[in-house]
Amino acid sequence: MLRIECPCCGPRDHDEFRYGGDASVTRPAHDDPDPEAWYRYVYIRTNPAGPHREYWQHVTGCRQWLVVERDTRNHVIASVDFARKLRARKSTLRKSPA
Amino acid sequence: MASLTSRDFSLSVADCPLVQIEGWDGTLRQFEKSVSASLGKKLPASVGETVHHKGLLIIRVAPRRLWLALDEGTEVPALVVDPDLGCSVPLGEGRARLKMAGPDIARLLSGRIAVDWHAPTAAPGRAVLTSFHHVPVLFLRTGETACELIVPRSFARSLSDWIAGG
Amino acid sequence: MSSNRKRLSVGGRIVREQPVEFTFDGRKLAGYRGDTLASALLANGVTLVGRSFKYHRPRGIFSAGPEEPNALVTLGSAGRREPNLPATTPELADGMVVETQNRWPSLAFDVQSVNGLLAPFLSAGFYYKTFMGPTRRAWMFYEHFIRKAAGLGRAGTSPDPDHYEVRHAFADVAVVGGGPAGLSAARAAAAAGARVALIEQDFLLGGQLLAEPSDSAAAAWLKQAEAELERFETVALMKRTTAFGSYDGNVLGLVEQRDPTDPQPNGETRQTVTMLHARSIVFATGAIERPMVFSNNDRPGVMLASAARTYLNRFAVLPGKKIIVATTNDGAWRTAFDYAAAGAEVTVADLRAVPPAALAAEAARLGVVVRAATRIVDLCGGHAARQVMLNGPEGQSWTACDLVCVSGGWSPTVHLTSHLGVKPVYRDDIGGFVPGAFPADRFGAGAMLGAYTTAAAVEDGHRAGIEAASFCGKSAPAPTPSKLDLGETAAAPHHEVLPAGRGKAFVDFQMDVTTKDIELAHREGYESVEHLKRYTTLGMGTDQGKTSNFPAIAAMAALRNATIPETGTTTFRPPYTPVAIGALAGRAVGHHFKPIRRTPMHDWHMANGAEMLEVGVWMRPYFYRQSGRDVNEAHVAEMRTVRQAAGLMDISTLGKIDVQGADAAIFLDRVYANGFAKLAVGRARYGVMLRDDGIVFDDGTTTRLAENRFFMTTSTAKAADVLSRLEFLLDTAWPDLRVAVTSVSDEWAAMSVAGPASRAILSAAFPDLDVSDEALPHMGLLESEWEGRGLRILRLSYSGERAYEVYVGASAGEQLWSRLLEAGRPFDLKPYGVEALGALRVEKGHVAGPEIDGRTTLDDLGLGRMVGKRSGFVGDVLRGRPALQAPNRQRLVGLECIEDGKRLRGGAILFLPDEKPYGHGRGRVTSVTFSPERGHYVGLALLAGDVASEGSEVVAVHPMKAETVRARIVSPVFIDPQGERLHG
Amino acid sequence: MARYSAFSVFRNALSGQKNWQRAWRAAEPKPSYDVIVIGGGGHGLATAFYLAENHGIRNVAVLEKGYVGGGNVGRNTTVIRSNYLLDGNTQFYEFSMKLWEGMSRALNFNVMFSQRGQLVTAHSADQLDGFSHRANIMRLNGIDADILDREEVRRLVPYLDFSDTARFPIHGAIFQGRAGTARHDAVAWGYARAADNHGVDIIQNCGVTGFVRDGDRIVGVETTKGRIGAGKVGLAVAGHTSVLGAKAGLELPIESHVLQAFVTEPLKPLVDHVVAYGADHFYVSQSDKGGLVFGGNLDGYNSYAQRGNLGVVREVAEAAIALMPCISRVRLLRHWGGVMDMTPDASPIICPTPIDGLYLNGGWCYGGFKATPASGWCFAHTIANGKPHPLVAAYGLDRFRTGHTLDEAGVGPSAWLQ
Ligand SMILES: Cc1cc2nc3c(=O)[nH]c(=O)nc-3n(C[C@H](O)[C@H](O)[C@H](O)COP(=O)(O)OP(=O)(O)OC[C@H]3O[C@@H](n4cnc5c(N)ncnc54)[C@H](O)[C@@H]3O)c2cc1C
Ligand SMILES: NC(=O)c1ccc[n+]([C@@H]2O[C@H](COP(=O)([O-])OP(=O)(O)OC[C@H]3O[C@@H](n4cnc5c(N)ncnc54)[C@H](O)[C@@H]3O)[C@@H](O)[C@H]2O)c1
Ligand SMILES: Cc1cc2nc3c(=O)[nH]c(=O)nc-3n(C[C@H](O)[C@H](O)[C@H](O)COP(=O)(O)O)c2cc1C
Ligand SMILES: [Zn+2]
Repeated sequence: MLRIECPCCGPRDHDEFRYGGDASVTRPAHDDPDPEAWYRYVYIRTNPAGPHREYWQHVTGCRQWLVVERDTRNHVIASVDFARKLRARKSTLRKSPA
Repeated sequence: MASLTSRDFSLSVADCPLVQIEGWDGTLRQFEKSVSASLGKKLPASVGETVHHKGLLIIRVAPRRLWLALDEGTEVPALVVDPDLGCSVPLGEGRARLKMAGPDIARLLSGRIAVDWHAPTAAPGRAVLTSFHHVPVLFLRTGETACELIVPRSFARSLSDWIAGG
Repeated sequence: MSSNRKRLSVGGRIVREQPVEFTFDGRKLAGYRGDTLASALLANGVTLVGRSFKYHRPRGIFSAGPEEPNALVTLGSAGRREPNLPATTPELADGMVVETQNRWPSLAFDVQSVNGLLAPFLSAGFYYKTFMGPTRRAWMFYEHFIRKAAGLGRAGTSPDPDHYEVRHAFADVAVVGGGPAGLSAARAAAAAGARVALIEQDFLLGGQLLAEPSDSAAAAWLKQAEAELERFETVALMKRTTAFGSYDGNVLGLVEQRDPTDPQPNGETRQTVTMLHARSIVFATGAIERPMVFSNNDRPGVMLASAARTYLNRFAVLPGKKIIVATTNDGAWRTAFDYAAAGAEVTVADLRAVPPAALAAEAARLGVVVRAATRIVDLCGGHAARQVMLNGPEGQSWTACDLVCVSGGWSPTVHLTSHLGVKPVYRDDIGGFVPGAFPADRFGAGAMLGAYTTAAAVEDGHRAGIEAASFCGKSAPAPTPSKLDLGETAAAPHHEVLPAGRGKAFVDFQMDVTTKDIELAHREGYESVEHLKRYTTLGMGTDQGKTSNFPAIAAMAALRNATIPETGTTTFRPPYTPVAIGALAGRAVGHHFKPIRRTPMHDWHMANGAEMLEVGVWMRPYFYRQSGRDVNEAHVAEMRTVRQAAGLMDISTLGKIDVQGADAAIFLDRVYANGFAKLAVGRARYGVMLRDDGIVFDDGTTTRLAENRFFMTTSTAKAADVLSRLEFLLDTAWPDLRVAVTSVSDEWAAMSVAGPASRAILSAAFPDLDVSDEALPHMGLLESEWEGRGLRILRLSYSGERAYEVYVGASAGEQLWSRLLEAGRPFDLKPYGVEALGALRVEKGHVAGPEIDGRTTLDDLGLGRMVGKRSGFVGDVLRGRPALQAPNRQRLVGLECIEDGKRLRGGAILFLPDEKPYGHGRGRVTSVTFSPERGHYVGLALLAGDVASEGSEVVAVHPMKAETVRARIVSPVFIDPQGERLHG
Repeated sequence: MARYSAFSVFRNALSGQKNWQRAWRAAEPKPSYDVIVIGGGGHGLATAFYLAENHGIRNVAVLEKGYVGGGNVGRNTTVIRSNYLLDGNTQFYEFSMKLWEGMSRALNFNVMFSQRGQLVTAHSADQLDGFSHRANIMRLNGIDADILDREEVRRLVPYLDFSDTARFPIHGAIFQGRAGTARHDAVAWGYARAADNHGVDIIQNCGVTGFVRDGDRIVGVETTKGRIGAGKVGLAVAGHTSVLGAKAGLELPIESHVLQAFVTEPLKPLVDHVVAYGADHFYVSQSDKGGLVFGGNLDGYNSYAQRGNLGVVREVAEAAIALMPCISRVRLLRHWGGVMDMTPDASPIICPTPIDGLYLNGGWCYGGFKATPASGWCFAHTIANGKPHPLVAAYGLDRFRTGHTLDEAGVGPSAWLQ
């Protein structure tokens, strides 16, 4: 079993979680009309053989969506964090004046 | 619903009066302040911690979510959550409380849920959200050889049968 | 006991006070508590135990552990029938029924042993080269016989009456293996303060120490070590427990055999599978001895040297009195010495030119004949060994014997450490593969690392135990390492070169793979070990080549003149030893396969004649028996009731989600294709969600309870998916929105009162509620309380009739259900099931599962207009892709059967009247029902837009029923197109 | 090539098997080839064979990073069926079925194609309706199909759970008599031998590490055995499609997931068909050697590790017992994994790519073994003619942009989020 260390619930078997796929693709804004952007978001995947940032939801636990960094070659997990936290950081980054 | 009592194990099923409150991202501090003020008790700090106060068991089930479980006979606390800080949902109709006790309980539970009976995170007074035969349940460690499972009502019989070995 | 004629009168670890009776192919035999089936058979002088896979050659007992390739038997009968069990593993138990397998009519006389004569033709992979004609289907003919000939034991065909458990366990340090290394590792780790689980597949701890005389220093040390470990409360001694697999996250899969001699604790459980979560693991799995390769080396009477020693010292069995010990290394000499001491006549044939002097001296002292630089080249004997041909400096000659003990060296047991994809690495000094690099939380100890003496194993185990404990932060001062030196030596083994002997020299005994087969595979280019394995089936038997893999690799290396590391090993896979499928399923069998989900009204349905139906994990009323003889009759009657009076339906299975927060309206506006921002408080709206790719995802109604609070319902099937999706969007895409979503599916019992009389029934049921059309218009909400529980009445219709959805606190569900039926009795209110529900919605032209099939768009379903000019909702952009807008896409239409005495059927394919019915047609019938209203069958269909003009005809072709039916394209709304009944 | 036949087996037996030749040469790379096929799996080898056999292109190399047949063709559960619903899929897989029916003779290698029939159980009237739809489409496309009721299923496979403790009672089944299994390794070896016989170089232990470009055209590959020139390059690396695609600068709608397979100890004949459980993820057949070969669902996360986890092992075992209680005491002998190239609509991709000289064959998900001959046939045609074979016209890369997806299961992209 993968053991995913939920930041608030502790280490759990991965069957407590729901997989959410590649977390490196960014979802276009809800009102982004660009078909290309949506096409890439929905379909295109880098699918690396190596470190992979991916979404998991602790669905039978705290129900938080997490971002897990895991090596697809050996399943070793390097980091786990709340998707919200990372997202927040990202957006603040974007907000900061260039 | 399967309830059973034998020399070394007892299982009973009870209702589970319960209110869920949740604070918004960003204003969590204020939310917690106001709630603990109106409950007159400090809230459990981290997920899995519980605080018992005036017939009310306060459980942190997620970073911004708390469950207020009422002991039998106690009234729902008159708790108004400021909509600018958070919200609340009653969940007391939809859950059942499976109460279990017995010397062999640790062994028995090990065949049901993936919780380490001896870990500090499962010590008496702790809560663990986990899954039981694919169903989300809340494990409450109530004593040395006693615990409860708060389970969705629609699964309560299937799960209690399973525990009782039916 | 007289029958135990090969049993010594003293010694061993058997309990002579406890005789155990069993039958072997019907023969009554007896052994003792502490025996394995194999030791009991040997004690009784049974040498012929099995038949080989391909040539049906007679086979005996070769080993004393799970590596056994030969002695496979079937235990038990009927539902308890268990084929292919190596006789060397099960603990002898009273009443054991043992049956030999892969022989007919009897073990001693097996007709198919003629295969042995055909052997020249049955060489490796011969079947790839023939059986190809005369016809294309020829193989089907040959396969029939080949399948019969193949296989080993026969499985039972009735269900297994026994129970199994799957459980979780946790430990700081897991130690796999209870030999000297494992024992001292466990001792050290426990002393350091760690919680330890010691896992041993055998029913006794000790490992190779059990092969030492029961009155030896080793035995004393073992006793002491076991006692010490038992004193720790923090140590779980798991005997009869095999670690079958090593998985990610330091999870070990364990399977525990129930102690056959004591039914407690939980004696009803035959086997328990444990998922052990360990913070660190010590692998002390030891090593497995290798056979030697010579002609007829598979005959009964040939045995691994360490096994022979185990039978002598652990089980007090003397399988032979005139024995040959053939070896490449020091270890096997101890077997020779012990047999000599037990009074056997012993010859040692050592491949090495000069065996160590110390051993030679001891041999002389015990009168053991030593022949250096000597090997066995052939063996003569049928059901037991009679003589072997020795070849050495003294030349070549037959020597009489009744037991041949072989040792081709040792192979560290590296299975578990390889399961995570770490390839083992070759060590020339020990002539074997040891584990590849260990990750930080895994350790090895003892023979599995090449520490081949007990002294080294004990010392090594101590070291590993301390390291593993300190990895978990447990480093209390360790005790002094206990010592145990048996004066073993482990000089580097001599490498055996394969003989080109006459007759068959076996490498894989069970799969009947000989040196000739390996040569053939090499000749034909199947020279990679993986090709060798797959072409010859080498190592693919129940023993997974535990004894045969290394000799095979060595042989192939020689043929390729490559080194052994260049040649490499095949991949080690779980399970280490085979695991019963039932054990892995545990208690999730029968009706517990998946948890059963019941609505609050479940008991009422059961008590009131409902025929129940599995819908996902839910149980729902299919129809009620009092409505009719079978579902067809009943559901039509139930439809009539709804249309003419009123029906009551349990809809508690709907997904229900509480949506709250300042931004709730904005949120719903984005997740639904149609708008919700402008929905008035106290009103409900039907909504459709799309997937990101623009395809319809789910539909349901959402009601605005308050400015910032909504009550969402989803389809039964999609409830969990919708919630996770909403949470996904909030957590990852729009964290700035202030919205909380919570499942309240279990909170509310839900029932629909549908039909002309529904309002009257409600006012009768709730005398003090105003349910007038003014107070509760279509799509309106009425919130109140009932019996102290929340009550929500929504005026919604699925059937097309005036209808209300009544939600009440789940604990009052059954009570309100009964109350409504009672209030409805004067109005002829009756309950109805999902079949009627489905039929009613078809009549009304509402889409459901069959239409929302994960490939249809809003426009396909005729719902496009819901969207209007909106944008910015999930799926908005990609639904605009050309293919999803194509005019010839299949879209929803109604169909009406226009041929008397015929009917429409779901799954029928649609063609134009003049078309040849071939290919994929123009569309298909998705849902049908007999319409009591129309008096004939009506259906919904998806039909190509360019031909879907109302009024024109299509032909519905259903080859499975050999039916062709003419139908007219009509509006999908078959009743009350103006929707007057909603208010009727 | 010395032909295989009953007679040759007999003759060689008399000469102690000494006169057999290599099934295919141990070839080392030439400086360049007309066509290089990357990937010595079923599809790559079949492609090379049909390039030579159908198009006379014989200056071809198959480059395999490991040993031939070591990928998914060597680790799959070998179910072969042509019961596809959607226009495009239906005809392609039936064409493949027809090629299977003649394969052993065409290759002069017995691939043990066993048309023992496959059935999928149905557990409600609605599910059976869905199956009828499928069966009707099959019949209307000239493919054999039948719908069985509960009693007919019981007669065919009495050992399934027909008791009243069954969690999901069996209602009926869909059955295809021509469906079955084949000896997976033999398929790889048979194509390798036949291709070699046409002069194709089969080069093992030769991993492709990059592409050689001349402007925006691909003119060769970098390998662990050095640079090799190529007129055209065909990619048929299944689970590793993204890895090589990235090296070529292709953006692909593919995720690699692990699927596990299982085999029990060898048993005397018990399961005479391919049986799939319609209420959950489990399907089983019995190999000619006697092992019950079965599988279930994906582990459910991206992986290149060729191994799965214990959770799925247990789920599959639970489903196995739910369908076949009688195998409770039968023991699991081995379980392993393979790396699936999953596309968003679970249908394959065979097409020329935007990159000149590079052709793509991938996205076979967990269903590409049955496609092996047709895939090789059509991919060879596509490479030879520079444009797709009509049977694979629907398998273009652009379908995701245009919306012409072929979603048999109707779960859509990223099923886990639906
Ligand atoms: C457990 C399991 C069960 C399955 N069950 C079925 C089934 O029942 N029915 C069915 O139809 N399908 C099934 N499949 C799917 C089927 O096996 C695959 O779709 C099909 O085999 C893929 O085509 P292939 O044979 O060419 O792939 P592969 O055999 O994987 O061939 C690809 C080859 O490319 C090689 N390669 C990769 N990278 C490089 C590189 N850089 N350089 C050189 N070579 C490279 C690999 O080593 C591999 O040999 C199953 C798959 C699995 C894993
Ligand atoms: N004569 C020789 O040349 C030679 C060679 C190797 C080993 N030995 C002897 O073997 C001993 C080495 O000690 P050791 O402790 O390293 O090995 P060991 O063989 O004594 O103990 C290993 C134990 O691990 C158990 N085991 C293996 N795999 C298991 C699994 N998957 N699950 C549960 N249990 C499992 C075995 O049943 C065995 O009891 C010494 O006594 C040494 O003399 C001798
Ligand atoms: C159809 C089929 C049948 C198999 N039968 C057996 C078997 O009887 N015994 C065995 O040990 N392995 C069997 N295997 C599994 C292989 O040993 C091997 O595990 C699989 O091909 C994956 O290769 P790998 O484990 O080397 O990675 C079988 C595999 C397949 C695909
Ligand atoms: Zn969590």
